[in-house]
Amino acid sequence: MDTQTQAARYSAKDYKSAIKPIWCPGCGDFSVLSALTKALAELQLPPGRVAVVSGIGCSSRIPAYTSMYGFHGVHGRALPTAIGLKVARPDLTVLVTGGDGDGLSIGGNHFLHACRRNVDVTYIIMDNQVYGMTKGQASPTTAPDWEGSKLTPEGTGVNPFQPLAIGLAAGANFVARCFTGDPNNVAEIIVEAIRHPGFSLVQVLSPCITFRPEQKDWKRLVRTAPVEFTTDAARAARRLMTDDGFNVGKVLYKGSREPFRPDLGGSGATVADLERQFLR
Amino acid sequence: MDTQTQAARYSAKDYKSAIKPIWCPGCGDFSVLSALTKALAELQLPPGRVAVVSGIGCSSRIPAYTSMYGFHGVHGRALPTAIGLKVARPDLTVLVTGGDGDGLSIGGNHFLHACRRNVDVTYIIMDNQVYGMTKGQASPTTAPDWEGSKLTPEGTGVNPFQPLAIGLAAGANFVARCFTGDPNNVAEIIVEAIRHPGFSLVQVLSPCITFRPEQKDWKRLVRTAPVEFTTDAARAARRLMTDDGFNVGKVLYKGSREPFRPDLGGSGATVADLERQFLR
Amino acid sequence: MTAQTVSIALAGSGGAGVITAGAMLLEAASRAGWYAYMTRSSGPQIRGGEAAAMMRLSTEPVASHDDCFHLLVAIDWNNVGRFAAELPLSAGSLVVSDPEEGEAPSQIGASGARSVALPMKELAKSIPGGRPNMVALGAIAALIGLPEAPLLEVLQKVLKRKGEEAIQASLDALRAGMAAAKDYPAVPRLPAAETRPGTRWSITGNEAAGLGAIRGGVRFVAAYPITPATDMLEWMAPALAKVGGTLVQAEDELASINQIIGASYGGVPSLTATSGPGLSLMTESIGLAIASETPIVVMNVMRGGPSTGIPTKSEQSDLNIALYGMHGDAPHLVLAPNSVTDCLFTTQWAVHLAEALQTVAIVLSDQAMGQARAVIPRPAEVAFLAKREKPQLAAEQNYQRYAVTASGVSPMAIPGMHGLQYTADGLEHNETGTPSSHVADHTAQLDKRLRKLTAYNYGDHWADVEGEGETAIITWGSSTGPAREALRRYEAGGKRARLVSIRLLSPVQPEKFARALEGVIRALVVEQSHSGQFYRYLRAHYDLPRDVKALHRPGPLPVRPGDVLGELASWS
Amino acid sequence: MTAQTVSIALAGSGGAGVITAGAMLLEAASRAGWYAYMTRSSGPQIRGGEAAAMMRLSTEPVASHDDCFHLLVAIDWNNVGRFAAELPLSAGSLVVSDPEEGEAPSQIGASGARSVALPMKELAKSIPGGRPNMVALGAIAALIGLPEAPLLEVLQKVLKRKGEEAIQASLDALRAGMAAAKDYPAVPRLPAAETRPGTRWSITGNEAAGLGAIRGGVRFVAAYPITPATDMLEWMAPALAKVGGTLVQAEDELASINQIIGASYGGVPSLTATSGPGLSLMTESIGLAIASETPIVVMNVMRGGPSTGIPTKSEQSDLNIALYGMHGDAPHLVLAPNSVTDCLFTTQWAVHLAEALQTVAIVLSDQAMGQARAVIPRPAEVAFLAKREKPQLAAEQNYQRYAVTASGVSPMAIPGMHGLQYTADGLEHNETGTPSSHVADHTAQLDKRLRKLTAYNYGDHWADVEGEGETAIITWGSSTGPAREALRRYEAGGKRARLVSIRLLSPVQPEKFARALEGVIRALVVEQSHSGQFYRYLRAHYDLPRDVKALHRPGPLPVRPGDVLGELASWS
Ligand SMILES: Cc1ncc(C[n+]2csc(CCOP(=O)(O)OP(=O)(O)O)c2C)c(N)n1
Ligand SMILES: Cc1ncc(C[n+]2csc(CCOP(=O)(O)OP(=O)(O)O)c2C)c(N)n1
Ligand code: SF4
Ligand code: SF4
Ligand SMILES: [Mg+2]
Ligand SMILES: [Mg+2]
Repeated sequence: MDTQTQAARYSAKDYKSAIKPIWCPGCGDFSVLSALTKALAELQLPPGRVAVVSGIGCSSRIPAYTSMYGFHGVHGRALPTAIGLKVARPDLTVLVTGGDGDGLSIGGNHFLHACRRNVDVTYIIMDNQVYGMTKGQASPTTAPDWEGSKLTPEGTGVNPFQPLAIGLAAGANFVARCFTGDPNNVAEIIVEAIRHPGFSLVQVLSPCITFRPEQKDWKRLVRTAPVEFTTDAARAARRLMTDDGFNVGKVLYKGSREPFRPDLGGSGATVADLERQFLR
Repeated sequence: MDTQTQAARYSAKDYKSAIKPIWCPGCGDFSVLSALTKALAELQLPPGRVAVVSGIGCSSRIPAYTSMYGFHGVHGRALPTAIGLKVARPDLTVLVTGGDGDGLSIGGNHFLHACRRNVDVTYIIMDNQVYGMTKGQASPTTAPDWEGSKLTPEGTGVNPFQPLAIGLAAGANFVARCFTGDPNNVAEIIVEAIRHPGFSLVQVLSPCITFRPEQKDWKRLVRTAPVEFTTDAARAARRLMTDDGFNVGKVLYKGSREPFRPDLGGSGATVADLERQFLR
Repeated sequence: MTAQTVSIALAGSGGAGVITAGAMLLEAASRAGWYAYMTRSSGPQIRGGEAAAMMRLSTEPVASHDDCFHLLVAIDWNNVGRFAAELPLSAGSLVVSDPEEGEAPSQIGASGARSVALPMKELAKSIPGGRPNMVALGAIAALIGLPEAPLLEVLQKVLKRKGEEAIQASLDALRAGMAAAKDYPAVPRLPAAETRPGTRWSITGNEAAGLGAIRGGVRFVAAYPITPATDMLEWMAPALAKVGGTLVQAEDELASINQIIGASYGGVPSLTATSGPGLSLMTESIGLAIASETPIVVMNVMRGGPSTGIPTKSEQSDLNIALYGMHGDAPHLVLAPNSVTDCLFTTQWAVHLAEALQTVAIVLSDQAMGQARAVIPRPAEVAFLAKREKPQLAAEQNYQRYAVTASGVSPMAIPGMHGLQYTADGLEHNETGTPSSHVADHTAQLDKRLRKLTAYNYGDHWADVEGEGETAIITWGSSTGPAREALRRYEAGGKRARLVSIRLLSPVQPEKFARALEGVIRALVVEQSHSGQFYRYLRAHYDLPRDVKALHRPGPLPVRPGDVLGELASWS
Repeated sequence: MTAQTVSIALAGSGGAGVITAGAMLLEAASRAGWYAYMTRSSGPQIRGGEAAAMMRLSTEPVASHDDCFHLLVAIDWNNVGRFAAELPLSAGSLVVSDPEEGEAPSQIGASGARSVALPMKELAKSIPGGRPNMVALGAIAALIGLPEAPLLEVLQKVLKRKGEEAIQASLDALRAGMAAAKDYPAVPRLPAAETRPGTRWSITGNEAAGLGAIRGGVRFVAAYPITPATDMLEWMAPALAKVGGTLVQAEDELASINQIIGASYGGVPSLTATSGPGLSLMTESIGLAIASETPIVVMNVMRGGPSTGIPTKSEQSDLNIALYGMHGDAPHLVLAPNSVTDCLFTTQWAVHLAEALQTVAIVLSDQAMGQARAVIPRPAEVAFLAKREKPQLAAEQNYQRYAVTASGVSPMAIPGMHGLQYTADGLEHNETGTPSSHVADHTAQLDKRLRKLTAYNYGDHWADVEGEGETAIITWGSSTGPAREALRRYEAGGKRARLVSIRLLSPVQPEKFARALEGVIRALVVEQSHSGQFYRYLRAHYDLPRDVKALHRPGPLPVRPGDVLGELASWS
């Protein structure tokens, strides 16, 4: 279906659409959008051969802001949509973008199973530790004592998830964390994630300026992860279980499991061949 | 609501109902049922104060085979049902029983969030690495090369989950594995799990004689876990990530996080007090 | 010009404070002894998008918007064009805008409304700490005859924490607006009213529903945030904690519905609130609650559909899923409040019925009603409380949880009651609860689950029926307000008609309906859906007169009294 | 006694091999030139529960069971009482049972059927390797006139791998049964038929649906196992792999429906199959496919409801959720095959329509039809293939994915097509796909999504219409077989009636329906649901004659021709 013939060089802005984001001024998601477009320019992937799939949330609005094929589905179901697309169309590059609520709360089961199934898609989870779109409720990554939501006025009283630790335990093949404060680094990591075969998980700390104004401090709290990536999942797990969530800028784990990619070539049989078994 | 007055001693059979299980002769679930009733006799919990909640599957049929309060809900949703019950009725002992499909496939998200929320329920997951009830399809714990299902005739091609590793990464407070070949050990572990405050996860290897006849070999494959439990989640995670799934008979991790238990005492306010805010 | 009612829209971009100003106007109006109704419209942005507060003030209780606004005050025109259709004006309307902001969007101009310029920004700038929305509020007050005193009270209350200076600045801005508006063309002025503090409530539909639930006995709520149900939950969370209950924010709607099923199985009346997408996810487990006879209440605050649709705007298009969305034959209760005030009664009644009948009650509210704030007469106490039939301890040697009784209701044991243990089941079962696939058990249980609903006496609450004559308006939910107003106007024109607003949508009440329609030869069905869901539902279950017209339109535009009146008029 | 049709039930506990013997009988009958229809009933146990093979053999194609069984052979009586209601007998029936097994359950005895003793176990024991089910099969063959030759062929085929000895043992057992039955009271014997190998198919409804899907162009399936849909998927998995497609077993139904939406967005016709509980979980995302105009096919093989209900038994009670189960106004296709054979056509047509109209097609089959095996005339080829309208590359400078067209169908770009990138959205959107909450966009898109369905020409396939006269039987799905047979009998009695079996349930076809019912003054509505879902649906959308009777009953008992005939008779 590819009809591209010219060998033009794409620049980052070729991956942006003309639609103005509905995001609040200063929202971290702007940086993710620009890092993403930079990454694609680096990879020189034709926009018509890339699909960006998302669920619902502020962060999940990204697809329409790009010039690629986009699918803005329902809340929490971006991963299966992307997996179906990639399995049926292995020739495409498939990215998934979304929030911590979308991916880890309502979408948690698909997150687990995407890590396990290891289809070659790149999942960029924009973590702001809050539900932005619905005006500020606690998410699975929110600290237990955050009292900013009227729904949990005393805090949630539950420990936050460490998405990378869970992803790793569930079998994710590539695990990285970065911060919107350094969009070039985010772009680099996205490039690496897309290049890596199988399911790649990228957690981007992306502040919500409106409902978590204290996240402006993240730029002071983050540090470049003091370690290089490992290919030993057990080691990576141990690291991540004690990590405070602020080690950023690095790929933390790379596995070498074969991606899930069913053969679509068929056996040469026709439908008439299938019918023969019923004949009497 | 408790109306028990007598201080009778309960024996294991007092926890069994008269209903004949629909299980296949030789199914591992029989042992789980008898281990469960033994454990309750050990704890001397009045059957009327215990609730057993399950989803759908062969294993999920357990509640009706006991003499306790039972809730046989829909596929995959036993954990939230149990959590709602326990939060609303903290005076009850609440157990959850079910299969690997029910808990880790369709129920995966609730599994994650139950580990995180840490409500004081005991979750007994009867793992036979197959969907028994629907006549033998691969489950999330099935090996990738198992070709016994017509739905995945070439095997699933996906790595199995290690439920305990995931549970731990998600925050489970008590993690154990045992095997139906040693029902007394299963009973002991259930006793310990019920006694442990917060969410306790017990994986019981429970063979499916009909669709996984090769699981008869499990009695030769399992071994008593060569380690004692740890209270260090990172260490436990590392162990579990390299474990082959056959280390049984032991509690592997015990945490000390406070269970989630909202105060139901109220502030003494009446409904009329609430109404005052609307008055003009 | 003195009128009984005036309609005002205040529009501007997100930061302009139109919602704040609208809320203050409402509060002041209530202090002035008026009744009020306010809805809001906002754009997709979280922050900084356009917004409008749409208000109606009146000397009598009001439950709907008018056909158009007498007064539109636009602090700016940013994107107001986007929802111009929601701001109908007539040639008699007055548009007040800031000359700095240039021309009104074409749709506004096209209305032929009179217009005047009010330099809100300039006036505000001249007052240290002054804000344009306060200037606008002052102008509105002057135009509609709202005295300064109640406004000042509200300012003092709202800005208490900001200190005297802030209050003074706002007051100055208000006065600047009032002064400027002195010579503007007139809009309806409301007469001064008797003020009797303590006789009114100011409440939103979502708050009223939350309160109704708690009044009815709900003490456990589990939910997942979703617009426009979230604010009901946000009101309930601290309220429950005060009266000895709790609200759990669950990981998704599948968890929330099953948590409340678990809590209710434990004997605690339980509720969840959601909107269309969440309701869709809940239907499997709603079926479980029906089959296992576990009472729960599901509040669905409808928004524009299908799919994610239009989360912030209203529509009555979840009727079908509420009635028919479960697989299998799964009879249950569906109720719909028909005004902000009625959110209180209907939700409380829903809790009562769900508990009495051990089934699911789905309550259909909508964004317009749920997020509307109204100043209403103080609602009456209602006697409906949760009361579940429980087995008599001693008598029950052989307890049968699903005993086939004449009423269809079987006494329900609660965990903790000794000797009455049973297993609740979503599989078809026999009377004791043991799974069964026998024809006889299936039929007996299907029969009893239906019978308990149909045999129950719902009294007069099934519908609001009023008026007389051969013409009927049949409607439900938030379309009732405009329909009722149309009826009043129709009657004022010397004609007669009846209004039937159905509160109990399921189970159907064919005999009561027939009685309500006795002598009716033509009916107008009014609803806010694209496909006429309510009309089809009526056809399916009720005998309608030969001559039926269906006025059905999708959201987000509300049905207006004039639309209804127009249809009625076209008949005669 | 020579007849055109004979009905046989073979019952016994799980290990007794009744299903195997039944399948062999069917296979042999097809080789003998007969047509056949077989359903099965089984208990809740995975292994060792009771089971029955219920068969009807005939010289003409058969699509339903008869009113009762001519012959019941019970290898044992273990728990047969549990589904005695599913095994109706009359005084003319013959019951063959093993004297070792004692008395028949009371319900069987109460039928007044004649009975004979066949010592199946004893006879089997006397033959090394002999099994009682083969003795039973021999007795059946002798009684109904099935020659030995085709049975031997089947034995040889089935037992090939077990070797000559096993074949001989089974043959000896068969012959022992044949010999014993020689002098039994007669049951209907079928006349010998012409055998023309290669002109018949032996297929189940689920297999036919799977084949129809693949014929229509489906190449991607994602699903989660659920009874009674699993065997359709199990047939499709290897079949897809052969023709260049794939089936993914997903983690749950939410994943499966969204996987197929993703694959279809990628241009590959896609399907999922499920049953009631799974369909409930899918409705939110079905709404997404409708709103984003992504074609998909959802096969729902109905079972007893509500909730987990009765997984292994049939019912037509998911009509409501299929029609109305989505939130918002979400028009889509609902189709229902009305026989095992029609599962092929209707599923193929569903794929074609979903793709042509870029929407969701829900196909409603049921356990009885899906798991029934039938020997049928070889089905015709059908021209319906998936064909999605795609934009013309060059022309589309300003591609509008959701362009408002006259037909309502907008050309759909597929990822990989350059320069036509767009974002599909479940939020309401404008023509380009950008989210919008404008009234005008909402209305235009709601209109087009409805228009594309209503404007399409579905030809004559919307229903099977046959017969004439003033009486009509209106039905759907698997109730069609018995209704059609009732019509035949009615006509054989010299009376006239029409049959309207609706295949296209949504969108409704009021004009075609009116034409089909021209001159009809009374109608009998036939369906297998407790609440009469189909009857209510007809009332909601169609004009029915004044005089309407509704024959609606829950599963698991199928509607029988005699039930329908009885209702017709009670009119005249
Ligand atoms: C089924 C369903 N439930 C709830 C919602 C409401 N909802 C929309 S976005 C959202 C959370 C968004 O949070 P996150 O994914 O973290 O994204 P953010 O806005 O923070 O970027 C919720 C609860 C919905 N759209 N659908
Ligand atoms: C929503 C839904 N989907 C699918 C099913 C069908 N189903 C019933 S049990 C089951 C799997 C059971 O597997 P597991 O939980 O491992 O239990 P086991 O039978 O092996 O003990 C499935 C898929 C269902 N009942 N409901
Ligand atoms: S609410 Fe938060 S996450 Fe959403 S756009 Fe605004 S800043 Fe970003
Ligand atoms: S199918 Fe397997 S899991 Fe189910 S009862 Fe039989 S042996 Fe047990
Ligand atoms: Mg977020
Ligand atoms: Mg299992």
